[in-house]
Amino acid sequence: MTLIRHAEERIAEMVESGEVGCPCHLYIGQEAIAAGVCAALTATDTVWGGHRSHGHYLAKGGSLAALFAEVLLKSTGCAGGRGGSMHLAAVEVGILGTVPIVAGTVPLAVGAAFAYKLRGEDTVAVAFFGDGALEEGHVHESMNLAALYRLPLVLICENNLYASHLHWGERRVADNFDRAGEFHSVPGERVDGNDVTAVHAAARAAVERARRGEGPTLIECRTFRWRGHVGASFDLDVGVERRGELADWLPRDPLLRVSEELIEHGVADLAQREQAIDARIAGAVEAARAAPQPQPQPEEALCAH
Amino acid sequence: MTLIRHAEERIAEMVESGEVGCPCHLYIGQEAIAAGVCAALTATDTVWGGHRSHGHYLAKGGSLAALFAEVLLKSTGCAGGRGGSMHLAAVEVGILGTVPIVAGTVPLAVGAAFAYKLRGEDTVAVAFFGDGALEEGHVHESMNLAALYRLPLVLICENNLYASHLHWGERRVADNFDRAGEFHSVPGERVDGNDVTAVHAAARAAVERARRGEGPTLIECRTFRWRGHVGASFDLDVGVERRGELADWLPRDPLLRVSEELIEHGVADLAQREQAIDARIAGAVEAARAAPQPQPQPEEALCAH
Amino acid sequence: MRALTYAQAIREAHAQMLALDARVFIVGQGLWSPWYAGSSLEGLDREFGCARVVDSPVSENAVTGLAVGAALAGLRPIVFHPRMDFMLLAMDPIVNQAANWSYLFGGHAGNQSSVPLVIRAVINRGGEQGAQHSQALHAMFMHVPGLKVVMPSTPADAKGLLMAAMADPGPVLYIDDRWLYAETGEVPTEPHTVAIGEAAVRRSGSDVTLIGISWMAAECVRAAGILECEGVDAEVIDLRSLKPWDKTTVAASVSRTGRAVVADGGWRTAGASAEIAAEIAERAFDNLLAPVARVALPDTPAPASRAEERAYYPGAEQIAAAARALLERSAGGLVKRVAA
Amino acid sequence: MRALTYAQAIREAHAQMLALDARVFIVGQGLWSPWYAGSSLEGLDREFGCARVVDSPVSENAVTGLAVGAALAGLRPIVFHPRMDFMLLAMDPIVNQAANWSYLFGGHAGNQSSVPLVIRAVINRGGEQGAQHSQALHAMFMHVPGLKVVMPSTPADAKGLLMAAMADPGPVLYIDDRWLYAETGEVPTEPHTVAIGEAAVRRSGSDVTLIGISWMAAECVRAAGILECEGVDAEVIDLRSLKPWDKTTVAASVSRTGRAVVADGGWRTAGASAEIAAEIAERAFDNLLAPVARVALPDTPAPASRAEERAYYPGAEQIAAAARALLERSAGGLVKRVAA
Ligand SMILES: Cc1ncc(C[n+]2csc(CCOP(=O)(O)OP(=O)(O)O)c2C)c(N)n1
Ligand SMILES: Cc1ncc(C[n+]2csc(CCOP(=O)(O)OP(=O)(O)O)c2C)c(N)n1
Ligand SMILES: [Mg+2]
Ligand SMILES: [Mg+2]
Repeated sequence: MTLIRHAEERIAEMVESGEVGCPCHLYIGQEAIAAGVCAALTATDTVWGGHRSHGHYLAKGGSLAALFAEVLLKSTGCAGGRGGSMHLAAVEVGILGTVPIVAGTVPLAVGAAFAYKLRGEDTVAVAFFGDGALEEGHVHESMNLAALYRLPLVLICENNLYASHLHWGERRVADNFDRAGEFHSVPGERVDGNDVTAVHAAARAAVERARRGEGPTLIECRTFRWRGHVGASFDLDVGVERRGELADWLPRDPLLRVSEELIEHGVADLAQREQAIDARIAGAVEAARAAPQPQPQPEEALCAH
Repeated sequence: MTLIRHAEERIAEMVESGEVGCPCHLYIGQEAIAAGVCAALTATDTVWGGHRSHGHYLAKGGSLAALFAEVLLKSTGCAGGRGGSMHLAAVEVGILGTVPIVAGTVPLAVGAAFAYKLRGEDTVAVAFFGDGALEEGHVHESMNLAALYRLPLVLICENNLYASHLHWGERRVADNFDRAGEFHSVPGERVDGNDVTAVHAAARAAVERARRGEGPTLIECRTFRWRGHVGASFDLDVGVERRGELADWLPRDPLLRVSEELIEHGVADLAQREQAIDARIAGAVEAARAAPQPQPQPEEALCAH
Repeated sequence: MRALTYAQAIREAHAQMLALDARVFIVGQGLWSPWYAGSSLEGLDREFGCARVVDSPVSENAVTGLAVGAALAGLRPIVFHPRMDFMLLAMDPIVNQAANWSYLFGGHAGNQSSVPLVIRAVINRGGEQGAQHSQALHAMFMHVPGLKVVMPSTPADAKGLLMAAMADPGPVLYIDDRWLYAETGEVPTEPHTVAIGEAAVRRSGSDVTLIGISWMAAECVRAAGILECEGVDAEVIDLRSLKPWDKTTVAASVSRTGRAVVADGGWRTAGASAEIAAEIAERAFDNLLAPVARVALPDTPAPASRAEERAYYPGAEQIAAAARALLERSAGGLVKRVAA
Repeated sequence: MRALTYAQAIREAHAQMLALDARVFIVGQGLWSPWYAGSSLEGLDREFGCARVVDSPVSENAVTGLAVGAALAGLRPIVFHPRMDFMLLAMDPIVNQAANWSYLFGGHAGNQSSVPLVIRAVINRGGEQGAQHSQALHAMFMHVPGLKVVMPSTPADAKGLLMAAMADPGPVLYIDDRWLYAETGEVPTEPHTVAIGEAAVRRSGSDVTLIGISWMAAECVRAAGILECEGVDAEVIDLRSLKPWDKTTVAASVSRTGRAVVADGGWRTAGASAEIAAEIAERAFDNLLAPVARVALPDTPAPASRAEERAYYPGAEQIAAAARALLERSAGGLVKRVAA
């Protein structure tokens, strides 16, 4: 979680300085979700994400250097510098892909789960998506398919209350996100998305259920993003004023809770650990800066697509 | 209801004889739904349907002659002979359109309801669709929009247990169709779709609720189609064998129940009334046969589209 | 008349239509925030109320269907898609429903089953956004009977074509390009319409005809400037409408110049440039001095990095180069084909 | 080799692929009933089990997305759309996702993020089904980089292109036409592939080249028969693959004959015929004796009545007429353009 936070704060600086040009949707404030869920997964389990997926990528074990390189559109990036922040993949550690079409990867995660089941593997697929994604009809289609075929799928709805500038109350009537799958027989649960222990416990139960062949589960993780919808600033960029809400959420910092617990448990070298993380980040940034840009391919090669 | 039944039996004969060439999806067995719902509507209220909409069209007051003409693709048809059985409209009596893309008109009905509300009218829009349509994601999107904007919309799910050859149990886990809108705050109710009184009562309540500005309601009308998914035959055409089920449903004939009640209430001229209906049908068929086909338009005129 | 930016012109058209006709409303994503639509819709919610300027859930299909149904029920909707890429989720209401509806129910535009709908889609690319946030898909819609497609390149046309789209009895797809939002130009103060289907000759010339669409029409004007310095006199036609498009004006020009470059911001294969090139080759057959040249995107998804973006998107330089190549190929000036 | 119908050949390809490769599965609507797919999938569920031959709910978008995800997870899916019209609901997984994916994640086909997917779509029209059940939308997909598109017209190709589509590392759209299902022809008994991107010359000739796609390729063969009786020697090219398409073979033929008719079962404007005509006009410019003729659907939705259907769908007669018109226009035989 600290890695995610610090890496993103570094990215935020690079966005503000203009060094990073691609659109970056920061995960700051939501780190407990990726961390808690991915800790419940094996290396072969797979995750799918969206536009706000730096956290998913790092929590699942994606290379830090390849993240910075991708955000800088370098050929050493995890998408070869052809995607940018919204397009992360690291197939070798089970990050099958994150793309910025809202809810676009949800049916794909269903397909991966379908593959695991057909092959008789006990691998689990995890779809991360936002509260806004539940407004896309194919998420409901997907839940029906997953339930009907009893697929090893875990649906993580990261409810940060907003879809870009619109609060959920401007987009739907009821605050019942955890029940989004009920009609399709996908059981749901709400957890405090800023409590990594709670997220982890719920994810572990859902993953185990999936591995037992009992089908998909939806977990609504209630959280809040600290920064704006896109970019580094604190949300003044989309014409909404969320200062009051943010003030309520800042004390619920998911990292703070963990640090407190760690200290309680006698872990004393927190500062040292943070320093090590920052050193890794600095190294990743340097490597990314030094890496070459992808070469514009001659049309011939591109046309092979 | 008798009109719908007899008209469709006539169409079935004309399909079997080859006189009708366009695909016809017969409503026989489901008549109580259209009749019960449309009896709860004013002339200005509007209905939207799908591929199996002869019943909706006639119950809402569509011209019998224009139906037969349309099925025979004549220029006097209710779609000018450019649509056929699956494309019925009669704007003057509030039939805004039926088309064969499953669930295609559900968002359109939402739009009509949106128009009535924006103009401050107390008109209600009704969307008829099948159990299969609930598998299309945009029906769920539509329910959310209708609930969010509190639109005067009534959603009639005609659950005849099958979507073409597939029983609902092959398409979803739970038999909870009446709760399809729950997540989106659309209240639902299940009624016996073969009981015109029950359908009518539920529809009236939903229509009144809509007129009061309280938003959309979903009514699941449980029923069974007697004929095959398409065409005149008794369901041997799509590779499924439903003889047993059909035997259970035949005694629950919606018309039989009504006749019995009418007789109980001392209405004695049933036979005479049926004769009058048959005479109207015969007249409509003759008129349709005599009518001209639409003229292939010169490309110029068509290109105006 | 006064100078407005392209984005301001779009906003003004919306505001005037909302003010003049109570049936008009806008629905789509991003209407209550400048984030999605730039300044092209700014403040309309405050001016006309959130009941008529409706920022919607992330439900492209049903929201577009809502607009189709509202049109059939007598309103005059504008459904807004802040990116064309997202509109792919709404192909059913656009193609299956809106485009077919009036034909299906009677076969003539202006009947009771017309769909008086404006679908507004924004091409929003560049800026390292990557392949899913870069697509210019106008050719797909140009192919669909029952739809009209307009793509303005100037502020005046941005306003005039939007108002014309609204006045049309059928569904019209109005496509604007974020790259044009800051362009300025004179725009009539009063409501005005630009006839759908009529191209504009932006510059008269005798050596070669440059035919551009939207952003690429602006690039054609720049290319003509480059060519002028080299002594080449280019005619520039801004197509403005893609369906129907102005075959007469284009064919007449090419018949005169004998050379044509078609410049389109979509992919080359089966793109708008193919249709235009094919039609020119047919109509100006006897007068063509060289094959019609097409300047379009390579047949690959969009890259993300700035360097690759620069290589990917052609502009005035590529158009000028294509024109030069045509002139070299047919250096001798006007040469008529000799028929037997 | 033995004679099979087109539908039987499709079924055989499916059966052999299911038998040979445990990663192969089919998902879509109508797999457990002959109603949707005719005999082209008949009995596969009984032969290979319902876990690998999956008849799906009416959820085009998510079902197609499922296939994309399964491909990325190592399976070899065939997602089946019994009508192209319905597939419009699946544009996001096809265009935004499958077509862009491998480029987005590395930029070269065959990388770990390739999508080895076959999307099978059926053109199913005629029979008074009306405009929403008649659309042939292949041109839309031909436009999309990252997708391949094949459209067989013979039983042998129906089998060979399906197996080639499956062997391809990227997403391939395979389009078959119900009007061809009863056509019979020799089909190799063993698994066989037909190279994607290679046209087939169905008949050699010297006066005019008829280029057809799918059903219209069969009509071109018939048109050549008609023309033969009139002393006209037509070459017939069956395009087979639409993307990539065989520009070399077509251009070489037209350069020889000097005349080309492009016959396509889609709408004319911005259709496949536009791309092919534009490319011919460019590549065979110096040898063309007359403008390339296009025989395609008029730019209107499909009508329903049998009489109007007959007028709407062109066939061998219209192709032959177009060829005759070309010959009249350039009656003097081969006339070379005189360059200055
Ligand atoms: C299909 C589609 N529609 C619209 C958008 C524009 N868009 C980008 S992010 C976003 C909001 C998503 O909200 P949510 O799912 O809650 O995720 P969050 O940003 O809160 O993490 C929208 C609407 C998109 N990318 N894709
Ligand atoms: C978008 C779309 N997908 C698939 C079809 C094919 N189709 C026609 S009717 C039908 C079944 C519909 O079932 P249901 O909604 O229950 O209506 P019913 O036929 O039972 O009245 C299907 C799948 C279609 N017409 N449209
Ligand atoms: Mg959110
Ligand atoms: Mg049904």
